Amino acid sequence: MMSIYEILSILFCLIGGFFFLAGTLGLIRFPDTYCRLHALTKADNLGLGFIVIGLIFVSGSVPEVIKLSLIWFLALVGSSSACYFIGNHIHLLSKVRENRNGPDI
Amino acid sequence: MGLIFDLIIGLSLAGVAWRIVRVREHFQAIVLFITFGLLLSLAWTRLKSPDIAIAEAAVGAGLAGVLLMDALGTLSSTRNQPLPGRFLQLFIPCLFLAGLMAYTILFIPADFQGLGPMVSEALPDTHLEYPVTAVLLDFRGYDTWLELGVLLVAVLGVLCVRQAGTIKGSMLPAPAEPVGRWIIKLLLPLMVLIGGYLLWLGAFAPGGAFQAGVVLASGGVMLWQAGHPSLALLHHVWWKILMISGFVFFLILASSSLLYNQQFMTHPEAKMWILGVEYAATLSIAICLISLVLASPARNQGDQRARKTES
Amino acid sequence: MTTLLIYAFTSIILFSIGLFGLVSHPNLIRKIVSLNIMGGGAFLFLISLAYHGRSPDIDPVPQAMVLTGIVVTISATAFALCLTRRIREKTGQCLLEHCPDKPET
Amino acid sequence: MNTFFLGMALFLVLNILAGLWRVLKGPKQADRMVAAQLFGTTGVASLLLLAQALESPFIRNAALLFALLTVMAVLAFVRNTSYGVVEDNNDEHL
Repeated sequence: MMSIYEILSILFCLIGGFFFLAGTLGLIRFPDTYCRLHALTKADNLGLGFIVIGLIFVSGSVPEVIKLSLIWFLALVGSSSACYFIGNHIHLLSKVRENRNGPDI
Repeated sequence: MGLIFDLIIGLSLAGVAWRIVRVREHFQAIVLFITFGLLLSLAWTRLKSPDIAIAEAAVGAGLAGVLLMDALGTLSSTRNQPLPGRFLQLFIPCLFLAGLMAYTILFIPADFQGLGPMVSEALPDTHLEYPVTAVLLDFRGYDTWLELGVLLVAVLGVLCVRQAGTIKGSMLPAPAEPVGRWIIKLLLPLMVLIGGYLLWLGAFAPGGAFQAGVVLASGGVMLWQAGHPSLALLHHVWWKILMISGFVFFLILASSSLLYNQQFMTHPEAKMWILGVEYAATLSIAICLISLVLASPARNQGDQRARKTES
Repeated sequence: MTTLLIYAFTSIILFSIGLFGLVSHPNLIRKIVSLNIMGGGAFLFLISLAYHGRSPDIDPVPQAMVLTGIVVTISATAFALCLTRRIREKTGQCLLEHCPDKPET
Repeated sequence: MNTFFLGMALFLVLNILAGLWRVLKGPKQADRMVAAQLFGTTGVASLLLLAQALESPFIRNAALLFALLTVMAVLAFVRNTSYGVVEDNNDEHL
């Protein structure tokens, strides 16, 4: 017989898995880089968040809960800033290309 | 379920490695190599070695990616060359070697014990609770000592190649970016904290000087990446002292045992000394790795070009 | 036992693939990456043998060796990349001198 | 219960393998970098699930390091652009 915490944990993990699946589909199916960036950061961080919540239900001790939340927080910071950096990179690259093509034409 | 997991990890490791070797674009190979590190650390967890998973995570996610990306960035104008045509000539000997090695695995005796029992027998003498740390810093102290020596030799080699007296010459401020600065402010204290945590953990659990050193080095590299000037504030004499501190401290400890008419590299007050060595080793691993990553002589050109595009 | 065999065979395959890449690819950066794959294969081999023992605890000696090995590998990689930069500065390309696939410059 | 967590980890690994298609396909370098970042987060989740499934809490430290350090490769990738050094080799595919 499973306890209520275990059932909740399974439920949240499944939701998290669904968001990861959505992120992967977005990465594969979206048409251009900006869209893919979208799919990555949103679906992905929600997925990790739900899995962390699911694991918190079975983790047992307060330090572990703090560590799990810290991991989620770090992943949020990392993903969002990486998203900014990559977006900025694409933008800069297109500007460089315009400058290069401008005088030639 | 476990076996399916192992099979899929094994197959994907082999597939990714094959793709890394055969793909034409260098950039794709490097991204695949980062993924390879991730899959490898999943494999370490399945093999019950959290120590190595942690080290692999720190090296594979952080430093290796940075090193290869930087190298590719400064060398990127090389065209992607076509692959050579001598496929079979090279492939068949490699296949033969693989067959030979597989043959040896099948003949490991079934009652093979390994060195585990011996280590757990001798563990109480070191007053350490965690066998891997005990092996690293006590039983196989030579290895760790020489490994610090290898790091030093690598830094010396870089200095020779660059024909420079100090690493610090190449430390240019990177382009100042608001998000870059923000992420430094947020992540750097956490890196120092987590590095310290891993070091403290090493006495009784997976963690220790290597992982902590790599994490601290990642922090230093990140400072440099985000264009923070604070690395240059450390005087280069201190830089050198920190670099050799692990090696020298180990040597002093090892030869001090000669004074007591004991064997080389044995020590009476094991635990205190071992922890001291561990802390010094962490610092020098961190500083040496930072120096190795920062040593990029071609950076000047790129910087000038960037200034031109900005103005 | 079976886990051991799976990872041991994977490690052998990785080592061979790395060796193949090392000898077949003319570009030095790719040679360095291949060398790293070879190293990964060797580490996986050591650890899968450490997992082999009868006792429930895993053998700590190969673990310590692999930890040392990882740090040595990363420093060797950094040094090799530095040498590659130097070669590129001197010759204008990331190839070894005797490579038969050297393009005309 | 542990089998469930292991199964979830396996599912996430399969996600990574599916995402490898984007790395192979490109077309831009930035796309590959996005995929690498996604793998980082998926790997963190999968390590956390493995830590629960194998009952070895220290694996969480590996997940912590991945979460902390994955952004560094992106920073290194982007730095080269801001120096104006990187060129997209695959322009013709766009």
